[in-house]
Amino acid sequence: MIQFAPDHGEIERRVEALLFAAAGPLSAAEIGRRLPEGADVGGAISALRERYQGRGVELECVADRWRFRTAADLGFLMTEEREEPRRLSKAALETLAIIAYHQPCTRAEIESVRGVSLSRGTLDLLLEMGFVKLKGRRRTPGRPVTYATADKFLEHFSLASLYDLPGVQEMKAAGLLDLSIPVGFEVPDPSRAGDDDDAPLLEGADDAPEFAQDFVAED
Amino acid sequence: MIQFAPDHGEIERRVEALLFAAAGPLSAAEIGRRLPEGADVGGAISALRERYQGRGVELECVADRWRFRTAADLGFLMTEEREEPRRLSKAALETLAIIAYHQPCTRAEIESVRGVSLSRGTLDLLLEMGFVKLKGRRRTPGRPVTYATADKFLEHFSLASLYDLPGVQEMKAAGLLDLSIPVGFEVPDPSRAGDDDDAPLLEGADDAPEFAQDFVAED
Amino acid sequence: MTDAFQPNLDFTAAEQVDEREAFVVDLEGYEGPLHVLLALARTQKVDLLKLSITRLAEQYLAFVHEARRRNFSLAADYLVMASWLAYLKSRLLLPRTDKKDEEPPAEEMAAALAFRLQKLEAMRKAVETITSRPRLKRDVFTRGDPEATVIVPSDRIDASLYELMAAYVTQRRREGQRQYNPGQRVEAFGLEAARDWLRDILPRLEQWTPLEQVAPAHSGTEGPTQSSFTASTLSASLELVKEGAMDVKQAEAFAELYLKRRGRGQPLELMP
Repeated sequence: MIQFAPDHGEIERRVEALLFAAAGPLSAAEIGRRLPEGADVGGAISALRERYQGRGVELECVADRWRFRTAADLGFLMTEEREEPRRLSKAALETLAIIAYHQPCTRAEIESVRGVSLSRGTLDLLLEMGFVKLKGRRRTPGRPVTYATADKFLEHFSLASLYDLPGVQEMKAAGLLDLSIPVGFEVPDPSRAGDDDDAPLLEGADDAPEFAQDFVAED
Repeated sequence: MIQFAPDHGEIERRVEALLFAAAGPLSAAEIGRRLPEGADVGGAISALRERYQGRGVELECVADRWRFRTAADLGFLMTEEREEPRRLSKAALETLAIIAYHQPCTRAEIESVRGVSLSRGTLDLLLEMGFVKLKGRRRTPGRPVTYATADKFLEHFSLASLYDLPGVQEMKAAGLLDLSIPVGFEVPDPSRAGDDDDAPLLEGADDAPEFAQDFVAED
Repeated sequence: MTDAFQPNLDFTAAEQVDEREAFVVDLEGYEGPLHVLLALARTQKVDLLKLSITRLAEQYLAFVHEARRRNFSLAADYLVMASWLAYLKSRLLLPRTDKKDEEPPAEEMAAALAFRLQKLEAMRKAVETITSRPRLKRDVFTRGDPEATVIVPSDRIDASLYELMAAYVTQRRREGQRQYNPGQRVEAFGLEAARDWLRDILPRLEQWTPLEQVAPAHSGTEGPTQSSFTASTLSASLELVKEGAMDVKQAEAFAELYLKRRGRGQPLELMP
């Protein structure tokens, strides 16, 4: 580290790094404060300006402050629309989690676990992203639609099958269930959701095989 | 605006602008998608890397993606930008290293390398910080969950890929990254003793502290 | 045998001994028996694979002995390791019998222990090298002010399995708390029940009847509230209207709602 009498090149490097990392435009004085006494900030800025002239990134002056910005003619590169959200919202993640563990489940069931009603966009988003799919209809009054995870869900989370979803043991291991495990806390095993144990209820399932799987005896 | 057949220099400019403007590292594919068909992204990246070599800002590869960052020797200038790092305990760092070099590996394997059981909070801190992720399940009895490092780990420690982990080749050559315990080798593993029928042994040891002293005394 | 080493463990002696050779009994500094063994092995200053396991065992036993003498409450795993090492040492020292033994030769077990120490040592070194690398936001910094129209890597969604698990557990906890708290408990008149109720009294609804009279009456302090009875009855009745089993009418907004069974062949009544 060169601390004493850095030469022009070194000052230029430092100004470059400072301008790059700064959260906003910096004035020459602000830059100078972080450099050794007597450093030629103005000279460094001029040199940098020249160096970046015509590049993809340029040094520009706004209100006596300096900042790097992409060249004006390349603006068209930056206007790209987001194709997909980068982060799942909390609501979406929570909804996805419930569907993953309790599938197939209805909207009402998701809401009953979350304790709040589900906004329209949340499920749509998950469906659109391909994480969730419509599974069938519950054979209860109102015949509500049931949801389940789609293949893309497994792909995204690198799961070979639903059987690989972390269970209670892993939740404990990850410290998520440390202190107060709610009484009777159980995590359903979604890989068994498809078991056709309810044989007597299979009648009429020929035309709609999913219905039988989705059936939950409520009485 | 040059839209058709931009030359090398123009491609380089655009890549430079994209990387500068991006909030996170970009892969060559992600860059390429924003450039005209057939653009030589790799060539542009190499050229840029060379151009920025030794400057205050450098181009580096992390987790197979590219990003600009300030030169490592200028970190001392960024007093304002520095974030107080979350301090990782020795146990957490060791756990992180074991996962990094042995991934994917199970909790039991981590414990076996360290010879102690993982305390609560160690793994979940790493998971929460995004350095470590759940990877899948081992196809062995009990199907334990395996852990691996996440991209954020590579990004945080400026590693281009897992191959660039310091000393990984040497360790591999020396057989040090083998997780299989040598045949017939059994060091008592107290971390797992509680889970099975070895438990009485532990209780015995607690109740009768003379136990070890006897051996020492006989010496 | 232990003479050469024993003084180093002694606190009074440690003060006079060269710092590097002193091995102070401080359990806090160690994570577990393997970490102690590694620290001890380092004092032998040899390649870990050429380590003298017998000597290491002696050192460890002396360590445990000293720790106990100083009233440290030793964790069980330290003691288990002590007994195992004592056993291993005795097997290494005893002449080998050719008797068919179920256990592997002591030399193999010793080599395996040395291997384990080597492995732990390698990880220790790895921690040092990794943490000495330029670290983000400590040594290197990315763009402080990315452009307003940020390029978002579009093929990635940031959601890890851990986050999924965490999200799930948080909600289930919340759910548990909700159900556990009797004060917040709201018992509702189920739609199901409302539908059954309506079907039961439907034959009697020959005249326009106000909703309030159709809905079950709230009794006592138990059970759903009157508003729940009313709301569920309304919802259920709308379903029956849709099915064509009954009619509903209301003169204006917020006015009384009237329900009536739909008679066969009767034309839909217009609102008054």
